[in-house]
Amino acid sequence: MDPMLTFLVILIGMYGLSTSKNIIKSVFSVTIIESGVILLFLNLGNWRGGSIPIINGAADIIADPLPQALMITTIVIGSTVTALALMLCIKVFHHYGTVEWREILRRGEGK
Amino acid sequence: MHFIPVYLIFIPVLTALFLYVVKSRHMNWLALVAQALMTVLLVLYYRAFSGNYEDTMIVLGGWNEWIGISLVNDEISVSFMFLSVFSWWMVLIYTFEKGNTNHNFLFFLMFLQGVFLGLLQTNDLFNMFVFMELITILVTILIAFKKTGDAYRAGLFYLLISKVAMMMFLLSIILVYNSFGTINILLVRDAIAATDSLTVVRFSYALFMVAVMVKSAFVPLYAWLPRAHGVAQSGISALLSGLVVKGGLYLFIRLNQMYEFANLNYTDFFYWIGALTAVVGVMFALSQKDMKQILAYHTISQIGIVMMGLSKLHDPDMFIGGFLHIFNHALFKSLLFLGAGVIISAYRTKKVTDIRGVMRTMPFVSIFMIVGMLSITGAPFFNGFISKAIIKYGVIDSGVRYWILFIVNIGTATSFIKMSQIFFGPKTMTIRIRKPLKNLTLMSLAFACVMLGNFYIPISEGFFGFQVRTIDIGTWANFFDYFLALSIGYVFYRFVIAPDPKAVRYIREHKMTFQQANYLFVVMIIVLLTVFVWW
Amino acid sequence: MPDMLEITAYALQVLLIIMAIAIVTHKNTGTIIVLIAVFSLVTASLYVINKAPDVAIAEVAIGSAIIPLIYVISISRQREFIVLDKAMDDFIISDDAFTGVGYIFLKRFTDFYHLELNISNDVRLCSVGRGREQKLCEETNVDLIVSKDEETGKYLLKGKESNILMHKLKQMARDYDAIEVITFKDRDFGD
Amino acid sequence: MIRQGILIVMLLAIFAVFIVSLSDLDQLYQTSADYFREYGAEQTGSNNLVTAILLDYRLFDSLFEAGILLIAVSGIIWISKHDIEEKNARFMLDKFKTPDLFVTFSRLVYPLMLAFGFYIIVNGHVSPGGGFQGGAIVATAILILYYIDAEKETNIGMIVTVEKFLYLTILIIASLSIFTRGTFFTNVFPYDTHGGSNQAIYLVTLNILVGFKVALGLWAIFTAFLKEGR
Repeated sequence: MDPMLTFLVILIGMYGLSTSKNIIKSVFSVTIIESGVILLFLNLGNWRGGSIPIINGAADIIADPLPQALMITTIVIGSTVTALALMLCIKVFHHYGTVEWREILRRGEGK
Repeated sequence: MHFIPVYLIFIPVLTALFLYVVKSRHMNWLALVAQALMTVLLVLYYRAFSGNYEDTMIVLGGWNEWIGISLVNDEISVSFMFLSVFSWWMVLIYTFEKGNTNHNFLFFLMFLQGVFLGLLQTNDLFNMFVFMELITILVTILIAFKKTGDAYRAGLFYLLISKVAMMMFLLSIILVYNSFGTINILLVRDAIAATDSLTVVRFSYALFMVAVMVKSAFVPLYAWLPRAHGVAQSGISALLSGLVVKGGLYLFIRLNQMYEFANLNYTDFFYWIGALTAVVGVMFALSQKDMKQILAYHTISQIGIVMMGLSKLHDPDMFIGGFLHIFNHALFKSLLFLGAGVIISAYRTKKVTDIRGVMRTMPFVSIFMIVGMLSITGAPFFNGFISKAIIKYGVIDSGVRYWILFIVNIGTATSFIKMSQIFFGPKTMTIRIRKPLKNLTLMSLAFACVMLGNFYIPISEGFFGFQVRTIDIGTWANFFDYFLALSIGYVFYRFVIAPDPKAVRYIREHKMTFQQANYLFVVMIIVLLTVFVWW
Repeated sequence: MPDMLEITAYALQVLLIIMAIAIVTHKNTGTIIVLIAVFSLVTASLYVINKAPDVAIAEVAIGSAIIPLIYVISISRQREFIVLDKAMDDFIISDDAFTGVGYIFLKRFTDFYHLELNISNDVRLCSVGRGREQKLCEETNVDLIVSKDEETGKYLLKGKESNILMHKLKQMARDYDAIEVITFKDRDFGD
Repeated sequence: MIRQGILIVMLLAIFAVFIVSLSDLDQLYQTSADYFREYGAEQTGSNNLVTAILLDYRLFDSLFEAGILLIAVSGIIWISKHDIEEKNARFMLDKFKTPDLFVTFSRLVYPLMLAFGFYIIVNGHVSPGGGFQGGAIVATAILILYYIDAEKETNIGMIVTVEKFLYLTILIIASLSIFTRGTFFTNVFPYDTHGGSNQAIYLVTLNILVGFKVALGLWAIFTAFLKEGR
């Protein structure tokens, strides 16, 4: 398991954010960053190897359960943020007729 | 008694849920009752408060503190709690008559209060992250509450950029956790002291700081703030500008306490970031014509001033100056936003150039607004003066730093001279608008501004135990400085801003797009890494 | 056989990176949704390899079922142009089919922008009074309201000023005498 | 193009710093896995340590995690609804028809998914799973119902109100421990070293409540999306 490869996923997401021209793609990029962060935490939690964090009889080395619990929280948070962003996105489209950031942010300003 | 912090978090949350479930407009006074109860509890807590970490620490669930979540309070968080309860009082009273058919509004508002109080007290990094995300979502909803295109746009911008910032925050939590095996802030602080300042510690610090910089809108990551605060309802704008943005600054204080022993030389860097923020904020504010946009950009510039003070974490005078400015700014910015809300809803326009004759139409509102303007421009005997003066005395020896503060002062004066044009002119409105609750809010805020401007020493020392530098308020030099700033500001306004030259128009029409904001985000990470890792 | 697992893990991580690049650079949003669902499945299998079955279950349930559905709905809503037909005559529907002048005009318009034309003549929506038309436009997703001006006999197409499509529609409607495009100004006040 | 090039260079610089800090991390590396392995099952009565953390050690976080869902649901519904009295406007061109094969398949899968979801919720303390994950699976099962019958009417207000009540119940159950253990947000039943079957009752109850709450929340979210603009 290589944390470096996982970190690359985060960086790709950041690249996507800085280049994406429309809202939907920004939301996709945020999702990618989030998956990358989650995977990184789990990677590091299992860095020294181990078994699934469920105690069955003999206790041996286990993967760290704390990151796993935190990451479940993060997944739930991430999905709600995505849902909210997409709902706002629908509304923005019907107000401005486009999902391109540039057009949206320019409309109704600087007249 | 021991569990008052927990009650303070859950009373607003439960009230919010109750109001949502009941859905009756007759139950809205319950929010005020809950607020009163919280005030009482907070005062009780304050009386028993000793300022000692051991006494205030609550480990929820009674677990080992390496594992469990703990709540902890110090002077800073308790004074922040007083400020937030006060701010919520103001906003609740201000919006009370308007929002009373709408249980949704109170639901989000009260929930936000509980979450904000949680953020102030938590001693756990991940818990902090959860609260920050909750605040992000709640603030997005409150921004979009008006359901106009502008509001959706601003909400979406804020939501996405905050989400990215919080992801960096989480990344940093990962590094901290895997380095020290805990995410309890106080324990991490001790653990950092025991290690050398390794790259991983510095890297995590840089990532934390970039998240904080987005959340508290430092230049160049401020792009979300003017949009969000400019389009929200005035009550919400007041709350966001006055208090919720300070959540980021609070994180700054807390995280810097955590990295206190990491041998990071951040003082100068954040001082200059603060100075840049102050200057750029004022520059944009000068070019705006929309009343709420002006106020929103001034929030940025005032945050810069706060930052100039807070960055000197080891210099008690400067730090207290910055900290006091958080309070002062919360008071006068809420006052200005709420007053602007009254004026805007009466005149049905936000353009400063279109509003005239407010003094004759709404004399009370105008007086309170003028108090707010005197405070923000730093007139002696008003609260803005005190904190600005403390910061000014801290940097009086070094020329450039002092002059930057003076330039910001002139800019602020110019911008509010421009805004004060709304008071002059003939009476244009004939309808009398009776809003006793709104006037009451404005009056209490104005009163607080004046009180804090004159009796800041008894309030901050006797009440919160901060040692504040004594300032001679009524000296001629202060008046001279103030009037000098005002007159330069007037000249500047008359001959540069009022004719609306091309440069001013260009600045006004310059709006940062989302890609640019993210690009600057990456640039900022690199800058922070350069400063804190490679140096 | 620990090596086998390790090789799989590396392969999946490389796959993940390739998919992330594809998602970021791909133009077609429809393809991206499929990619993001698969991306989520790949991350879920990596979670299992990292000894985190709990997280994997959460990711599979949320990330590859509910979130893609929300994306699909959101994107399909962004491809439509909603028209409310209040005219109630042969402008849009003539002889119970979509052959009216207005329909052909609107169809040409939406085809040009690759949108889907969605026409409603819902009774409850159409009963909304003239004064509340702007509110209707702002609060619901209705992009365009078609109505007939009784005096001049012109067909009025009303939409939001802020909507970029309305500007295009205005340009296109210049050639038609019977059609007039009206835009609602943004209401610009604070509270 | 130049901007993108600089961007890539900057991202690679961040990557370089990360690699350096990873080697530091290798020296420092600490986790709390040992603590949980040693005491986790014994203290909380849950063999699944992730559930132990979610429902006991860090219950406070989980409460606000559920709270985020609650807020987001209310927010999405608030944004999506409007004052104009109209429920399901029929669109002339809105023909949505699921293929028959898919409907049959969905009918088969739906009860299985639902049962699987419940299994995961109830057994959260002994095997992988728990309230949040199981709730999401139940929500997915309900989602399949929409494929079977696209015209399904749902009372979204009802769902949201029930969700709020469930959240209130979760809050109350979570804070009951003040009476038995003298502290907030932990297991109601006092700490017992042998067996721990009492503690399991609490875990299962809380898992079920959280599961239903999450399922209702996600259900409300996608119903809001399906109804959006209709």
